[in-house]
Amino acid sequence: MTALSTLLLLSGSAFVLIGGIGLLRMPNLYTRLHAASLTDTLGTLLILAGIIIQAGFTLAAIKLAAIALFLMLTGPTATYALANAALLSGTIPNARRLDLPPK
Amino acid sequence: MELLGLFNYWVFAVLLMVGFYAVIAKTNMVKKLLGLSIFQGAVFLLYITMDKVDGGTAPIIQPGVVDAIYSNPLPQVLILTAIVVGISTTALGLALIVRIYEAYGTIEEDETQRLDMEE
Amino acid sequence: MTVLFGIFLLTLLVVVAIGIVRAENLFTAVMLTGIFSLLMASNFFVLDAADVALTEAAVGAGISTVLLLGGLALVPGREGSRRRLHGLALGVVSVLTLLVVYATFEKPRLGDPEAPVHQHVAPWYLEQTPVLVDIPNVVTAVLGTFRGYDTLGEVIVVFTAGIGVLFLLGLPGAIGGRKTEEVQPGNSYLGHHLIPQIVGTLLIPFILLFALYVQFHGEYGPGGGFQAGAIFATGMILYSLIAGEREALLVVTPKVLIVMMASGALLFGGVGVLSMLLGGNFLDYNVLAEDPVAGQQWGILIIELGVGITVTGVLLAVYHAFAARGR
Amino acid sequence: MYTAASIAIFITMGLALIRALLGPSVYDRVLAVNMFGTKTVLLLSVVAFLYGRPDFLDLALAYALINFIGVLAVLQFFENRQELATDADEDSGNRQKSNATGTEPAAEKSPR
Repeated sequence: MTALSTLLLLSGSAFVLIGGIGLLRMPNLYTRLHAASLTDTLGTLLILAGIIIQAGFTLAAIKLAAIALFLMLTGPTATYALANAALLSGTIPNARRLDLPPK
Repeated sequence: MELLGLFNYWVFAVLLMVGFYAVIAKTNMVKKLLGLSIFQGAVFLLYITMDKVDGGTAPIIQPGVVDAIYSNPLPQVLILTAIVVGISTTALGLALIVRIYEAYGTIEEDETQRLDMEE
Repeated sequence: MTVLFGIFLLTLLVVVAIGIVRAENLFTAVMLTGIFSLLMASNFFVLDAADVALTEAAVGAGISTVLLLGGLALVPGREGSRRRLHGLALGVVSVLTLLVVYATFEKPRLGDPEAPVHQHVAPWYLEQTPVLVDIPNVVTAVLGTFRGYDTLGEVIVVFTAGIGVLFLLGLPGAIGGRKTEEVQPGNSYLGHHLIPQIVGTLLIPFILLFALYVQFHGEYGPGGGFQAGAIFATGMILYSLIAGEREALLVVTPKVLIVMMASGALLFGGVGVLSMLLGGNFLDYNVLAEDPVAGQQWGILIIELGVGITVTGVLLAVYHAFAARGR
Repeated sequence: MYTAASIAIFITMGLALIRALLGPSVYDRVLAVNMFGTKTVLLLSVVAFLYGRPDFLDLALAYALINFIGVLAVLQFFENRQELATDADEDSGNRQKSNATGTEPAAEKSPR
């Protein structure tokens, strides 16, 4: 049981860290959004699941589950709204700045 | 290690003065207001730093735990109310800035002073 | 380990503060203020001040960003004169920083149990709260009864600041000439975006429920009227963002908000007067029930409710004052 | 174990902060602030267990509920104030240079 929660916590931490690096290193807004939002949801879920296993069946576990639920609702929504607003404001996904070979 | 125990106070000093710099050197009034709220945050930090006791925990008495060490509740009470008062007074300052903008057409302090002199 | 956590968070705090002062775009400064508040709350939590951290969370995460944006929507968003570093001010500030740092060498180090601040009334509060009030949260006990005058004063200050904002900006339907019907209906941005709208609508009941939990659980865990008021106001602001300014003003009308602002503070003061009428001192809750301890608990419950009502009323009214002025 | 997780979260907070300071567009900053918010929720949950006081999860719950409103308010705000969102790119070279000095302390001190 402890091994499982350790595994969850560590993998969650790894995802969180990857998301942070992606947010900083990616070349433009949409790639940054991509890096940040996906790892954000997964890393959060894994870490919270790891803590829930440690907490056992208590009030704390229910609160953690509620936190996970709310983050799962709001995180992707915020990303969607952000990407949408950026697109409408005229920020165009730009392939050239990704250093892809020109077609 | 002994000196690291004073780190919080140093950060308090730096934050206080960063906020103070914004208040005295920036001409933009919104910036001055944000500087004031940094200043305010520094004071909050000073008080909350003082409440910490080694090995202690927040002053909410746990049932069945004897001899627990609790941090000092008094600074916490003072700052708890001060935070809500702080946001209300910030809103008041912001309302004043909005009215100044409507009257002068600018929120730069040097320009409002110039407009006052011209009258 | 905790010390290192604290040091890291504090370093970030300084970086953010400098970032706020340097930012030319005022909007950027407001965004960084949001991060400043998050870092502040984490710091408070690491320093064992759960109640304060909850207050900072309730105020800093929603209300303060929304209010600053509401104000910024009415004024220019950039700093006008791009003056470089102000030499004289920088000199004054540097000298003062060094002076304050010099003064800190006399201070007791972080967490010193022998520090003077822990010797005076604090041990008495911690010892006597279980005896005199019998609630677990000592912070709430000190806030409600031992320092009740102070809290009453703070509530009056919040009320006064709210009145000031309303007199400066007006509130359609209550203060100033505008009627609620003149506010532009509907919502420009979220009206076209179904997903944020639905998710926001789903969240509102949970936020209001959580506010009630914080309000009435404040004697047992972190929480109380100040935090609950801020969270409740945030929930209603979310409704206003989703449904539109005019629609929100029709749900909780401005007149109701004004009554809430006043009645919470009056409820607080009324408890004080009631305890005087029953033969005690002002805000002496012992006389409110047969048993002094039960009287204290009743007193705290009622005054926290008063605080919650006033804070909700003031923050919501202030938000509407800013939001309705632009429409 | 909680310590390892909190260190990962701390580093991510630092990275998000650098992105918030660098920009360059306003949406990058909003994204960074949003990420900083979720990381704070995680940090508060982990530290609550690290301290052995799980009753303090209320704080994390408060952030999980409220943080979303900031993003919505920002997007609403930009509906009317497009000029603030876009002109950050005009002087982005200048801006990045001026901000780079502002972020040096973070890069310098975060490994400690």
